[in-house]
Amino acid sequence: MDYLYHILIIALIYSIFAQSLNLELGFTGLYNFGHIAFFGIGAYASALLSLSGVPIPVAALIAIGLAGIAGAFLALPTLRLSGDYFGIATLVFAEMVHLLFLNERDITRGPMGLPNIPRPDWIGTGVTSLPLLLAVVFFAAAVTFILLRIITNSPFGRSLKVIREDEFVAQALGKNTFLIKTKAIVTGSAFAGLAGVLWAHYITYISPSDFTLQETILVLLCIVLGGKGTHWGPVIGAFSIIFFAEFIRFIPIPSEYTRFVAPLQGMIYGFILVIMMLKRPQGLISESRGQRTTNA
Amino acid sequence: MKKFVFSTIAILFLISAGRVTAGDISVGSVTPLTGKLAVYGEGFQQAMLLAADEINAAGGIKGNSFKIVFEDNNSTSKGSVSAIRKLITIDKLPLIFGPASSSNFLAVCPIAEDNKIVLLAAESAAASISKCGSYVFRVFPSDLLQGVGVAELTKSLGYKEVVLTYVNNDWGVGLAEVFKTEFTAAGGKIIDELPHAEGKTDYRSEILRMKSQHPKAIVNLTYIKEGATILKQAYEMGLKVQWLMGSASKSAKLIDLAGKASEGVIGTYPTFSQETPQYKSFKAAWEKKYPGKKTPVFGEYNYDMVKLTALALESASSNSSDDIREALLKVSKGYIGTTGDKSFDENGDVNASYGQWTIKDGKISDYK
Amino acid sequence: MLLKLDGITAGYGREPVLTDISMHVEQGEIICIIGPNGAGKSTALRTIAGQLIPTRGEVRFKEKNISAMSIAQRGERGLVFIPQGMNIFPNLTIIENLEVAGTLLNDKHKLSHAIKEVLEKYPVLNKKQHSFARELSGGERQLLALSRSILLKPDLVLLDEPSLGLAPIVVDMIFDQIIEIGKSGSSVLLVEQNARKGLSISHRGYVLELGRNRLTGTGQELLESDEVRQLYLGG
Amino acid sequence: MTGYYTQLIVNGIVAGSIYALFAVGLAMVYGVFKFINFSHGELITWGGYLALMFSSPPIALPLYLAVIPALLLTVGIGLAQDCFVFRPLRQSNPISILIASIGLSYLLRNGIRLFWGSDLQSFNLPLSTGIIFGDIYITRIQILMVLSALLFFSILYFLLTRTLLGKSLRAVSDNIELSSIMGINMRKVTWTIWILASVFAGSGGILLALDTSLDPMMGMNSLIKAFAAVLLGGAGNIWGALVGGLFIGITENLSVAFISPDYKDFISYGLIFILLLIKPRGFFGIAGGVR
Repeated sequence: MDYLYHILIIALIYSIFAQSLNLELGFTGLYNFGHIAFFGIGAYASALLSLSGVPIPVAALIAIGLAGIAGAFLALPTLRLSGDYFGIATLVFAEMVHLLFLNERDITRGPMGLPNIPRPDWIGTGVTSLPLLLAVVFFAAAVTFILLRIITNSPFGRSLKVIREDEFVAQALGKNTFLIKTKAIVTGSAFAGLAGVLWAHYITYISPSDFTLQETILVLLCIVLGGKGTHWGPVIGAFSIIFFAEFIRFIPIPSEYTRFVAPLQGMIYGFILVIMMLKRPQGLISESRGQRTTNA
Repeated sequence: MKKFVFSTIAILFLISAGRVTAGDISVGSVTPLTGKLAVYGEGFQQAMLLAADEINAAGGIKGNSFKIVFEDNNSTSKGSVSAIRKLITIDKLPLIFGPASSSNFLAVCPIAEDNKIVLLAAESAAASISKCGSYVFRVFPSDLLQGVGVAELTKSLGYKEVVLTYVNNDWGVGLAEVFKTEFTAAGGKIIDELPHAEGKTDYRSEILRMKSQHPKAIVNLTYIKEGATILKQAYEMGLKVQWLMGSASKSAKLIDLAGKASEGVIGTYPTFSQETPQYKSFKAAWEKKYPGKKTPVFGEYNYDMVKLTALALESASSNSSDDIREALLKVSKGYIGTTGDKSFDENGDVNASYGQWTIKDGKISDYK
Repeated sequence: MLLKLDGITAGYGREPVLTDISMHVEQGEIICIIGPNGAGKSTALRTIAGQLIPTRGEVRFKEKNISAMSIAQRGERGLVFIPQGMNIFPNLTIIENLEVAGTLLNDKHKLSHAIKEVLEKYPVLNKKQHSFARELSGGERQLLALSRSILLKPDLVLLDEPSLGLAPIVVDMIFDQIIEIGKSGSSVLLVEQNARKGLSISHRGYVLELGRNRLTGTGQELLESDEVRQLYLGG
Repeated sequence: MTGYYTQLIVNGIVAGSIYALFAVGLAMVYGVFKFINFSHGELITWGGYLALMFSSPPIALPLYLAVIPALLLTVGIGLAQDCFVFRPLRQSNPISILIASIGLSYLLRNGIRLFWGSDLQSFNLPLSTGIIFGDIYITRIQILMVLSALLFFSILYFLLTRTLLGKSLRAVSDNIELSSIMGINMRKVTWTIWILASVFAGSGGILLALDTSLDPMMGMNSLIKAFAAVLLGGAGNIWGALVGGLFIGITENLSVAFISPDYKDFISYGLIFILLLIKPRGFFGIAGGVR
């Protein structure tokens, strides 16, 4: 049973991560290809703080805050850039953060990673902790879902969509688009930080290789597959992708062919991204349908 | 949405049922079959399968056939965690062979410890693994020993000042730390120290920086690919020094890749005599099962690990992990495998003696 | 009849910009379309040029329905469009601009002759032939754009706002050139904001309003018409 | 000690001339179609691996012959990218095109992994010490790299300034709408751009592979460098790409003398960041303004 708990926990963490990117990419139209950086900042900050004795809830809150601040740090200089330049800037930002994780060995222990990341006492570490952990992660995912839904349905959320459709119109309507976009990135980064915090304390071991471009592509896939700019899309996307990845484990593949599995899986992911853009850019559930669910 | 989740779960369990047949005694293995370590993973798997075949040919365990359930970990810590959770929950295995690469191994350690599952390592060298817990064992000596070995080799060759370079990952950094402490404590001096990134194709800048220090010897703690690339490019750039390397680059593949640039390299490795009957029989069995294939890196350790496990399973009073753990400690005492004495100490570590290797005329030989 | 528009309806989205427009151009005529902002003058020109496909009605050129033809096909048949504003390639030299502008000739030999002709006619361009077009003044750019009519010797030139953003004295020079083009045998259909100027060089004119034909007549008639005077010529 | 710096600069020139080759295609595609093609990097990788395939058994062509089918296939991949993905998406919103190019890049990269594995591969060229000038070492391959880059750039210069096709290409990158009014054959120009981009990327990939070795990530890593080169030199000029490439190559190689080699990539990443801040409108097409 705890294998199932494990998959559910991972899927929920990814759904938080995907939702946070969706706020930027789906709702605001910001092509953030470096979102993994904030996931990593959240994970590292919370892990390092709690390892040095800060109580875990405090460490987690600080980590989420730091991820948000890092978001602002990225947003302020780069938001003036047009779409694809912003994409490149964020991608490069994530690579730089990755290099820092890897090489600032005095702080992050570099490639050795951080083992023995603590968990709160009331959760504990044994097998019995899994249902509790699942409950915590589920709670976090639900809070994320509800908060993001409130945010995106608020006047602020509507401004985001106006910016996505036409930034000039938004400016003409007297909106401070720069401020609004900055807020979107800070919020998105903070939630990505939350996902990272959960990840660090669940896995209890993190290393720089957990935070690479590969993960960004995975989470991008979750959103695109599920339906960007919808509330359920990233959640459905995350569950589909994580369950698909675990499902592959159960296909009996002769050992001489196992080396083909990962590349094939990667090719399928890439292919899905391309096909979705060509045939169904709105994703499995389209935005208008997502809207209906919202009103129901 | 709900439907989707449930049907997926249902499929998962349907497929998983029946993988472990009754009458088998099974253990699990988290192995890098895909991802960046897949090059090594395949060899590990072959060595383990070789041992399993021999065990079954000799009548299995308590009359049951012995089986290893392999799970791929994608060479990542996330994959390792998923894989071990699956092996523990779905296959309900009391003993699992842990993943290669210390970082992946460290990610699964707490899970094994929490679930009281016996976890064995055949190639993870990080010193911190010793502190993993009472259910964790390894048949491979800790870095601590190897770092000391390289430092001793350097001193014995009379080099007082060296440039130190190492692959920038958990293994390389760990080893370099030990080397540094040992070497400087013995009065040696490290003129320059630079890590090199894993898996790059161009190390010229790094080499130039080493060259600018005009060292007589360079300690290069790295893998095969990285090692070969560095040796090759250093050769092209006319850097002539004594290269001192660790055990991870001791491979015929290094010579394949680097050619004559690898000539004269000296390194250490946890030694075991290739003259023992155990090693000879392993070698013969390997050549019979995989004709034409060279024995893989750490293959002997994987082989020993499985053999030792079988002994423990045979003598354990039940199939519970606690009993297996007890039995493992007991049978290891004085057990001599292909890689020598595998007696576990209180940390689950083994001792080792270090030998020295060199490359001469395109062949690996012992350095004397 | 060189060009005939018959009940054209066209637009960009669902709402048509032009509704039931009809007009025609005879051989050797200079025709000017005027009208207030948003009347659909440029849209009409784009529809004739082939950038827009009409939803209803026909564009006939030299007695043939060309509504479905591409811009290039129309160009080969002798219908050349000179758009407003960015109508040259700033990062190409003058010579290169002319070479590219002559693409439709499909003949190297003819092209080099035609280019020589242009350079003789416009000494300003000749002097700067190896400069980038971005270094030219506004009037010189417009001359360079107009030179397509000399290069290709088309039957009909469509000109969109040739006076846009130019100083009055330069505008006079450009309009002199348009008369020249008319004399050289090409008909001209131009859209012009500066209605007085446009009508003064035209044989006939059309007045559009809200995408419909409002008035038509000879240039002189329209210039003297009270309605036009009140509406567009400032009394 | 001066030898040390000179050697670093020489290495930088070699690396830079390859970055420049990659930059050209990236910038040309951007100049005309206005999107950053993430899968440009995969043309680099495929070029290298295909050359390896044709030069090793069972085909085992001599290397100089193997290059031909390898480049032809790379061009095929480039044209297929346009035909099946980018042309159908030309009217879509920019984010779709960008995501599609990321997907395409991932697809192609994993295709490499499927056929050749993730392991490092190399052309087993005979090993020799580089040619020595004073105390500077340079290998024959490295000389070939710089010469090829010069040759390719000269050909490109000739094409863009002396042929009608090249001038049309520059016209299209200047103003695509006006070009179609002028009757420029868009299909021909589109093909030319993809062929040029593929040949430049593929050849650069082969040279890079000859010099070092092949791994599936080589394209992605080079792509970021190429992007930095374009940003830096991109005054709409092919020489800009060359200068930009050289600058990036030299800077990151020289940086090793002062900072840890681990941060070598940090230099070009940081440079991209700073450049984007200085000129947030980025670069224009490569094809404009060559004289």
